[in-house]
Amino acid sequence: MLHRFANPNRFSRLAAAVLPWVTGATIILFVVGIYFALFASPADYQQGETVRIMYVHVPAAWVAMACYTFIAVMSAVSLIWKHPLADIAARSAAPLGAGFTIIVLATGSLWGRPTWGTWWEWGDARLTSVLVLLFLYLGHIALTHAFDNPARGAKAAAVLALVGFVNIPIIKFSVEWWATLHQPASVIRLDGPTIHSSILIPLLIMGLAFTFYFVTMLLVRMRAELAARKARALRLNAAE
Amino acid sequence: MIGLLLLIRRDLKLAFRGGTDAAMAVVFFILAATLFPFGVGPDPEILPRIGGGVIWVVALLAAMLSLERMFSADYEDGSLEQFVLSPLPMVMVALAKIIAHWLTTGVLLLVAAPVLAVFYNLPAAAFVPLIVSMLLGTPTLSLIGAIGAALTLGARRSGVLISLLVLPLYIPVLIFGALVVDSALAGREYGALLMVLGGFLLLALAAAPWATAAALRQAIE
Amino acid sequence: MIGLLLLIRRDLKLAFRGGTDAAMAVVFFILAATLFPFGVGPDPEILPRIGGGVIWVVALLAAMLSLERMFSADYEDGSLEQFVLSPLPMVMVALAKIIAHWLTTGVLLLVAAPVLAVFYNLPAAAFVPLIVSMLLGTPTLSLIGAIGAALTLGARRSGVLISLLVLPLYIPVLIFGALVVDSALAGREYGALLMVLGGFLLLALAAAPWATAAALRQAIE
Amino acid sequence: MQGLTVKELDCVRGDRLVFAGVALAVNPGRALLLSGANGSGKSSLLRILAGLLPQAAGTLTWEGEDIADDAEAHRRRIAYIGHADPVKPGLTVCENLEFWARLYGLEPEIEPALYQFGIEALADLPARYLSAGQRRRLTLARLAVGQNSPYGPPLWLLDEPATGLDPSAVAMLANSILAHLANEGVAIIASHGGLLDEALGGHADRLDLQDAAP
Amino acid sequence: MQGLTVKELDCVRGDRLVFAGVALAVNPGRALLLSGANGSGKSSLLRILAGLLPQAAGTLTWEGEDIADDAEAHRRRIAYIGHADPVKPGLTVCENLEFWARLYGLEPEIEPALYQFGIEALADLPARYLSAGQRRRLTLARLAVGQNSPYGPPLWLLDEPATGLDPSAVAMLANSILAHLANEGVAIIASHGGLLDEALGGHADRLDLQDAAP
Ligand code: HEM
Ligand SMILES: Nc1ncnc2c1ncn2[C@@H]1O[C@H](COP(=O)(O)OP(=O)(O)OP(=O)(O)O)[C@@H](O)[C@H]1O
Ligand SMILES: Nc1ncnc2c1ncn2[C@@H]1O[C@H](COP(=O)(O)OP(=O)(O)OP(=O)(O)O)[C@@H](O)[C@H]1O
Ligand SMILES: [Mg+2]
Ligand SMILES: [Mg+2]
Repeated sequence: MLHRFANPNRFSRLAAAVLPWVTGATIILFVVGIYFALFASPADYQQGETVRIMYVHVPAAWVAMACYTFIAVMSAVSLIWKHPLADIAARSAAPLGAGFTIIVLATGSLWGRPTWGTWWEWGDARLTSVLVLLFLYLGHIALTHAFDNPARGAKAAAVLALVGFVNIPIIKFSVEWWATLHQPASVIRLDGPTIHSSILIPLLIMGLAFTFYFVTMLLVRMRAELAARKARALRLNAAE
Repeated sequence: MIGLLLLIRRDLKLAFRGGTDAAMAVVFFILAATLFPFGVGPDPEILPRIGGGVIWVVALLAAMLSLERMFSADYEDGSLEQFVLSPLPMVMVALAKIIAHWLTTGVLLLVAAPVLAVFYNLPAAAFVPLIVSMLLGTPTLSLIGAIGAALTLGARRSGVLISLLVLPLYIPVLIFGALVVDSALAGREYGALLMVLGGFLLLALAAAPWATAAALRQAIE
Repeated sequence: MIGLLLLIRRDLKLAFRGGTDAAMAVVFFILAATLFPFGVGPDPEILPRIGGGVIWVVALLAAMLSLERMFSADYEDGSLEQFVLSPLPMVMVALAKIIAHWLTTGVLLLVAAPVLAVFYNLPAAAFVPLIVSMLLGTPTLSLIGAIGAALTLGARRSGVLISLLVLPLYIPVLIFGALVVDSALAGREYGALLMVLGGFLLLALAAAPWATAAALRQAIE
Repeated sequence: MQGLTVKELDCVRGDRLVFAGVALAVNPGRALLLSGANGSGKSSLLRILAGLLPQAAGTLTWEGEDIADDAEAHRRRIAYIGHADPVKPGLTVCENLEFWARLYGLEPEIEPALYQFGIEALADLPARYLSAGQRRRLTLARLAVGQNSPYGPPLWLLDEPATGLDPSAVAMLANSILAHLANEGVAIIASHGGLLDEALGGHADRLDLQDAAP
Repeated sequence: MQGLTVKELDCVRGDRLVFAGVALAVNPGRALLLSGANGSGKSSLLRILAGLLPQAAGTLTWEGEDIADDAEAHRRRIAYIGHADPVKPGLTVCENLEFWARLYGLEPEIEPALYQFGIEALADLPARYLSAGQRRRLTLARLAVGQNSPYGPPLWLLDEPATGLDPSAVAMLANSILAHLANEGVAIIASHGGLLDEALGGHADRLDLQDAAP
């Protein structure tokens, strides 16, 4: 099953077929989500309109963590089964994840200014672990490109991704393990969400929108990567 | 097991004969820590306040600086390939290198730390917490650092890359290490913080040798 | 003259292709400066007070770290002997290496410094003095450092030796550099301090290339 | 099937096909001399045989078993000497040799090995003072340490071992190799011709990698 | 007196007398092949001739003048190739060669030099991918760049230049040396025998440093 889609050519064709649909879904979800987030949801009684930052901040945080998890899984696949597509998936996803992490950090500190009275809090475990996540992404990207032999870069980056995975549970649970400024989880938790549905629904829609955007971009980048690889192989064979 | 000891002994011998730089880390540690008062100004009020933090930061930088040398000499002269072919499992090779690194940096830093503490006018109450936190923290630095050093072998710009990969992972150790000293100074309980440092150490001990070994095996082509 | 430019160009090319470590110094600079708040604690009162000093100390450490690489690759692969035999006088070789070192560390540090200043919440009034003092100070660091790097070529423990030789000579630069920032913050006159830094630079410029060239010639046997 | 057999071996380095379809079989007691122009892939082939470099295609078998099945066992049968000398300048000649001997679990009889390569007088000199040829001799002396023990690895992979050696040292090397072959060992040696090839004479087959160029 | 003359040369390295009383004279158009066991001091002698190592005793003259009188002028007459390859892995083959050519003030005609050592196909490859022999060829190609210009240095000092070269590359090197000799150049070459010695044949004299061992 896995191997049917894992053939690069078949993957390319499949991705081409899926791409228009996910692109469309992304656009629709964003339109609906932004409408809800900006107009059809209530302002917070304490925080006022700044609460709307949440509709970017929280989905970006979810996708940033999910993306790292995805990379870690792909890295395991690549190291154990040595599958070339897994490498390509991992290296295509890393810059996206870095982007989402930057969004989390930026929106978080924008939001922190009015609510906590500070842009950044050095001792806070949640903020620190997210910063570490950004560095892990950057390290992953740098390592992928640091070798003349791309295969070696992919393997090294895969080891890093697996090592860095310890950070994900730390991000997730830091708010519970240590007393921090940041609020604890209210959506993704074992006993079900604890926030009101007028906030929850737009949040979930935005979450879906971000996820579809991630998938779209991932497919685009993977196809570009495969095409570049093919072109290089052709050029090298021509040079023989 | 014999192989492990053998390799550690060789590395120590090389370090103390000066092939690599055993004293480098300590000298850097001491000199860098001495520089701060020159830069910051010798304000008797500020120095003790930042002392614990500065000592920890500088220890971390010192440990990091010696990382690049950890495997590179063996990589370049072909010793690493011979390790791969030797009967000693790569995990043991990695572990031996890590232990040797710790013995030649971490331990020396531990010895130097009290001197610097005096230098920064740290109150006596902070000494034991400083040493204990470094005792728990420095092996973690060597363990995490080994992964970075092995991953970047043969990379372009390996020096920068190591810093980029390793420093972020050092941050938690630094935060808790410095917190221990701070809490001690403020008269707060710091046992729980030491537990966290111990937890980091166990985690690193469980993962780092394997990750390092995997990275070393890939470095050889 | 052509030889000088040629050598500088080669070193820059190598640096930016990653043979040696151009970005290393800056990355170290930024990461190390970022670490301090973790260690010292984010006291909004302390950070700006120590900011200028920390930036200067870290810049100095960054410049020092890249010294060891300044000649060692050329020494080991036999390029240095070829330089000695080439028509380019050794003083010019030394000068070219120094300029290349400054371009790949000092200049990058200058660019990064304002970012760190923001980071430490330094008041805007301190920016210009910080930059100007670093503009005058960092070339001196490269010049002095080159002597140390050349003297320790092929020595055992060259890393430690360089630090020991060079750091004491760096201290005056550090003191005056940090004083400039401090004076600016306190609203005092700092023109005279800049003159002193300029004096150091001229002195180093007059002596360092010759001393380095002499040391390089001896390194070859 | 005895000894080492290789079938349909391809080697790719950095996207470039270096050689394709290499086949060879070496029986116990025989040596194989690899020749070929610079860059034809001799070093790459030896590294593949040592398991240090993955092949792009092809199978390697030892005594009929695929070596990929038990990489651990394969490692134990190999003594590999590359282009570089894994010699630490800070250790003496004796310490250098002893370290490798012990690491490979060989009863360290250092003295005879030093004699065998004519560097006994240098035993206590730090290796940093060795000349190029003396350093190469020290690297090679490792072969002699394990040679007469039952644990000595049966497969020698030597990459231009005679580089920098004077004629008398080449003769010492040839003697070591011949003794190894007499012990039913296998040796695969990259070389550009010269005294060593002549000394091995009838004990060696030849393979020219030029013929396998794509 | 033409060419290079050396009288009563002693060499001490780290307290040890390596050789003593070496005398030699090489006329323009002639080569001198240095032989001797590993550690007999061939490399040391070449470094002394290049002015890279001080002699313990003895005089060196070029065209009758003591070379110590004008070290600057002596430097300009020398092309020295040591054991190590001064090749930067990060630069391409072409860039590496060009740098040395320009630094020595030679009109850089890179292409023909690459051809002369058979590495023209590798011109744009980063040098890190070169095999051992290819890297040696690149080092040697420097000799070819200056060879036909009037500024080309007349005194070549080559330390085991044929290390790692395949037979065709040795022939290329021999051709370069012969062309240099035909230009009234002088070449002093350390070697352990082999194809290069044969190819230089009647154009070369021999000196065995073993005879100068103390
Ligand atoms: C730079 C600073 C910040 C960073 C790095 C950050 C990071 C994160 C991350 C990683 C999550 C996802 C947690 C999870 O799914 O379990 C999250 C969720 C969230 N953040 Fe932040 N945050 C920052 C600042 C803020 C601020 C200032 C606020 C508001 C006062 C805030 C409010 C929230 C909320 C409400 C959630 C959703 C929690 C949930 O319901 O699960 N964050 N943040
Ligand atoms: N720095 C040094 N200190 C002490 N002894 C040295 C030093 N350098 C070299 N020697 C010794 O000097 C002798 C001459 O070395 P040299 O490199 O000249 O030999 P060589 O004839 O070139 O040998 P090879 O054929 O191995 O290249 C050697 O015995 C060596 O051990
Ligand atoms: N990492 C690499 N990436 C790309 N190409 C490489 C790499 N390593 C080696 N090569 C190329 O592979 C080819 C084979 O190299 P190899 O070292 O096996 O040759 P060799 O036969 O041992 O040559 P020599 O006689 O010079 O030692 C060479 O042409 C070299 O340029
Ligand atoms: Mg080879
Ligand atoms: Mg020699």
